[in-house]
Amino acid sequence: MLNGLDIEGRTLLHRLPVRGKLVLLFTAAILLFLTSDLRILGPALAAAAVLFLSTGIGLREAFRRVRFVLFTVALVAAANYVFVSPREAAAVLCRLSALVLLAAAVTATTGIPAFMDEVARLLAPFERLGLVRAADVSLAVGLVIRFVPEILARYGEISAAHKARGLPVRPLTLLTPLVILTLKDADTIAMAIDARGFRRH
Amino acid sequence: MDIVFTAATVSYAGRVALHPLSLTLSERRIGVVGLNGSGKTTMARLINGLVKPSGGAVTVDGLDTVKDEEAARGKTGFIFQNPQHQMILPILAEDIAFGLKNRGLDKAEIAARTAAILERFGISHLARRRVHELSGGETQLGAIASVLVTGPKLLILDEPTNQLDLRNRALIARTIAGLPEQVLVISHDLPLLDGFDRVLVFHEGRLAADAPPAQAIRAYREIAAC
Amino acid sequence: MDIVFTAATVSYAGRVALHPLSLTLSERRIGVVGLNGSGKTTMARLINGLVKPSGGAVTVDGLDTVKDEEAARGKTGFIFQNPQHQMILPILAEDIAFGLKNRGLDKAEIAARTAAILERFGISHLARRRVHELSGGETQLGAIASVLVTGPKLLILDEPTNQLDLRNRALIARTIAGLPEQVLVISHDLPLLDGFDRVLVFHEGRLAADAPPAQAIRAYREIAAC
Amino acid sequence: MTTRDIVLVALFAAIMIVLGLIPPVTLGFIPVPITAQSLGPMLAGCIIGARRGAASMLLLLLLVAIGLPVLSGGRGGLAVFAGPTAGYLVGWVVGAFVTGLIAERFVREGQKEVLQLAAFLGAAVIGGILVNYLFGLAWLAHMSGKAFLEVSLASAVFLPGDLLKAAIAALAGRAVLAGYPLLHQRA
Ligand SMILES: Nc1ncnc2c1ncn2[C@@H]1O[C@H](COP(=O)(O)OP(=O)(O)OP(=O)(O)O)[C@@H](O)[C@H]1O
Ligand SMILES: Nc1ncnc2c1ncn2[C@@H]1O[C@H](COP(=O)(O)OP(=O)(O)OP(=O)(O)O)[C@@H](O)[C@H]1O
Ligand SMILES: O=C(O)CCCC[C@@H]1SC[C@@H]2NC(=O)N[C@@H]21
Ligand SMILES: [Mg+2]
Ligand SMILES: [Mg+2]
Repeated sequence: MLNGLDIEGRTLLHRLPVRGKLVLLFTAAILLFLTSDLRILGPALAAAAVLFLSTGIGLREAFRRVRFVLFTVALVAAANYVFVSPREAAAVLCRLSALVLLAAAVTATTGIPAFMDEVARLLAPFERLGLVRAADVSLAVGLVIRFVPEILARYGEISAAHKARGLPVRPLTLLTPLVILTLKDADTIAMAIDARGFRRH
Repeated sequence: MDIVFTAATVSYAGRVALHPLSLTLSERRIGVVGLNGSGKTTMARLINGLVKPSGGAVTVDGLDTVKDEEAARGKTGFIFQNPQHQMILPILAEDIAFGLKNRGLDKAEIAARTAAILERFGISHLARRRVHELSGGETQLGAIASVLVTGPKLLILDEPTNQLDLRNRALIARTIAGLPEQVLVISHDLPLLDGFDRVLVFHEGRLAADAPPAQAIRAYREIAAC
Repeated sequence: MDIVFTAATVSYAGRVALHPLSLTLSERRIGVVGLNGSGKTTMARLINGLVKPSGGAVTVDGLDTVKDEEAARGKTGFIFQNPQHQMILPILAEDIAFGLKNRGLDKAEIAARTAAILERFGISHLARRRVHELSGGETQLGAIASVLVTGPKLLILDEPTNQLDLRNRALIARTIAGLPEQVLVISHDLPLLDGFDRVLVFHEGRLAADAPPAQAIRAYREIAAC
Repeated sequence: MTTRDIVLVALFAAIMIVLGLIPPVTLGFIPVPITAQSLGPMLAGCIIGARRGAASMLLLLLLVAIGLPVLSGGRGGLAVFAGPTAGYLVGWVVGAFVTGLIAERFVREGQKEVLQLAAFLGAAVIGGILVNYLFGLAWLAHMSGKAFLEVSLASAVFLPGDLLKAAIAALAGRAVLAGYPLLHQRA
């Protein structure tokens, strides 16, 4: 989802400024929660899917990127099916899937730098009030996007290490080395940011 | 102990990393060399089942690494390219003991074995040190101890002297030479393989040479020069 | 460019990592060798202000690394022991461009400089590749490009050939030889320092030798053998 | 904040996102899911302390607000802040802060291991559960028009899971303190 991997292209979404895309995503996320009407949510989902595929990403890659979140969404919908009603379950499924696909479409057509620039611009008014340093927050946003896939890869490596040592793979014993190793990396990354002069003081 | 590859092959996401490999390894000291990305780590991970063959099979002491995964894995110990990744608990002695916990041993026995292995590698003074603050050479020794404590018959080391200075390289070389266990070493540090029984050279996912050290390293140098 | 250490010393949590060091470096090709933990990385990090001296001072081209931190740092580029950690953005060209962003250049200028540096290292074809999928040698070249694009006068490389095979080692050695910039290389890979102007040997936080390569490496071997 | 603080803040926001990939459990009688993400504020407080911990939660909320589906079950967008779980989201920020405050004050390096564990557990329970629930339940009662007591009773279902998470956070906090201490280097 947040793998921050935009794909090359000149499609409509690619050409739309980042702000436009964020406003789109932002309004969609509000509107989708205002209704439970399947006659609106159904088409909304279809539209989101079309938009995502229109980025030229290709079916296989498109599915690969969202399958995990969609799986979670399906579980949430299933719970609604059991506890609330089939109607509500369908509404939840459409609403959340549409949101996921829209967000995926935005990430697929927006490079991290563009994203960071927009966050910095978005926060500029708050900076003027002395509340935040926009450049720092935008750097942090870029770093979050960088860290997510790295944590997942690290997780894979550490569970391999457990197996190699004949140990059962348990979340708790995985968590500690995962945190310590990523913290160590974080230190080097922080140093690299300074060494490369990415922050102006 | 015999390690047998029977037309074993590995693909990652459709790209072949290891072409069908058939090979029997039974020597006591086996080296593996080759360019970056030539498939060395992939081949070694097949042996302890961390990577599953996309085709063919690998057996260790007669045990299939897929069907008898756990039993086969118990025969081998693996030291990662970055051994810090395999230290699971923060204090060295805790980490070594952790490997023994699931084996139904009592506390006294675990403590005794931990102390013995630290003694064997001459690192008893590091027992209470933080794993992530050990120097490069100390980390390697600690990782080897934490793996050998469970009694594997074969030890696989993936580039064990990468970050090490001349003195630590000599230390690891001596340590390896002194191990009674069977050893397989992947390395870009060619002097480490002096005196080995057999050296495999990989190139683009294929076994390109298989000979005694001097001859194999010559073949590797030729590949690198192209 | 002159790098001047004046009784510069570094302690971490009370333990001395670098004893008072006084030294002027002005050669074009400077090597640094020594045992693990002897203070090489610490000394190099002093030069670009990543580590602050606990006592004494370090100046780069006349600029103090503490008082004129930013200006002094702008004179040097640093390639880390594991260069993957210094690639901040996921696409190589984006990462390179990111370094230019804070310098008030306009978009066209940034794009032009990025293209030029990729061209200079013959890696234009890697521009849109994911940083974390590059091979070891490609990652090193990309990191060097991303640092040199901002125009430092001195490039510091901390063990640049650690994980590399023979072919990539030769590539990095050729690349370094061809750089017009002043270069300081820390390395356990001794052949890399052939032809350097001056090699420093560190031992237990002190400068133990300071000589041309052959002589310095002999001194290092003696230290390692004790 | 130093560069290192910024990186740590980003790292824990990323950890929250990864925790969000674990499927939540939705319940019939309360519109709030059981989610692995409630572990995040406790972990952040125990490992990087009050200020940085709270900042990492704020950063996550910024990503939510932009519309990215970073909450469990792939949710995101401003609408969430008007939904039944909004109180908990604020609770995460304050909860991480309180957890961090208590941990910073009462955990010492060189203390006995059990004492450290107890202090971390206390911090996680007070910050990550008590404070978090206070915000979450107040908002939920306000939203649903039910009495505070009623929603409190219903939300007792979260307690076993959250106690387990507090224990995990305490163990991880003590392990990181032993292996790579950061807590007392203040932001
Ligand atoms: N998990 C993975 N997913 C996808 N591709 C992979 C994965 N692991 C390895 N590869 C690819 O498989 C090929 C062989 O990799 P391998 O790690 O076995 O090489 P190696 O010989 O150990 O190289 P090095 O000397 O750099 O360690 C490479 O092209 C590598 O990029
Ligand atoms: N951040 C730190 N905190 C505490 N001690 C440190 C820190 N960085 C380095 N040291 C210690 O300072 C000493 C010198 O370390 P340094 O990294 O400079 O050695 P090095 O010569 O680069 O070694 P290597 O060849 O292993 O890279 C070592 O004893 C090391 O443990
Ligand atoms: O995803 C959201 O919108 C917020 C969910 C909040 C869930 C709360 S946090 C405390 C309690 N423990 C849980 O497992 N769930 C609730
Ligand atoms: Mg390898
Ligand atoms: Mg070093």
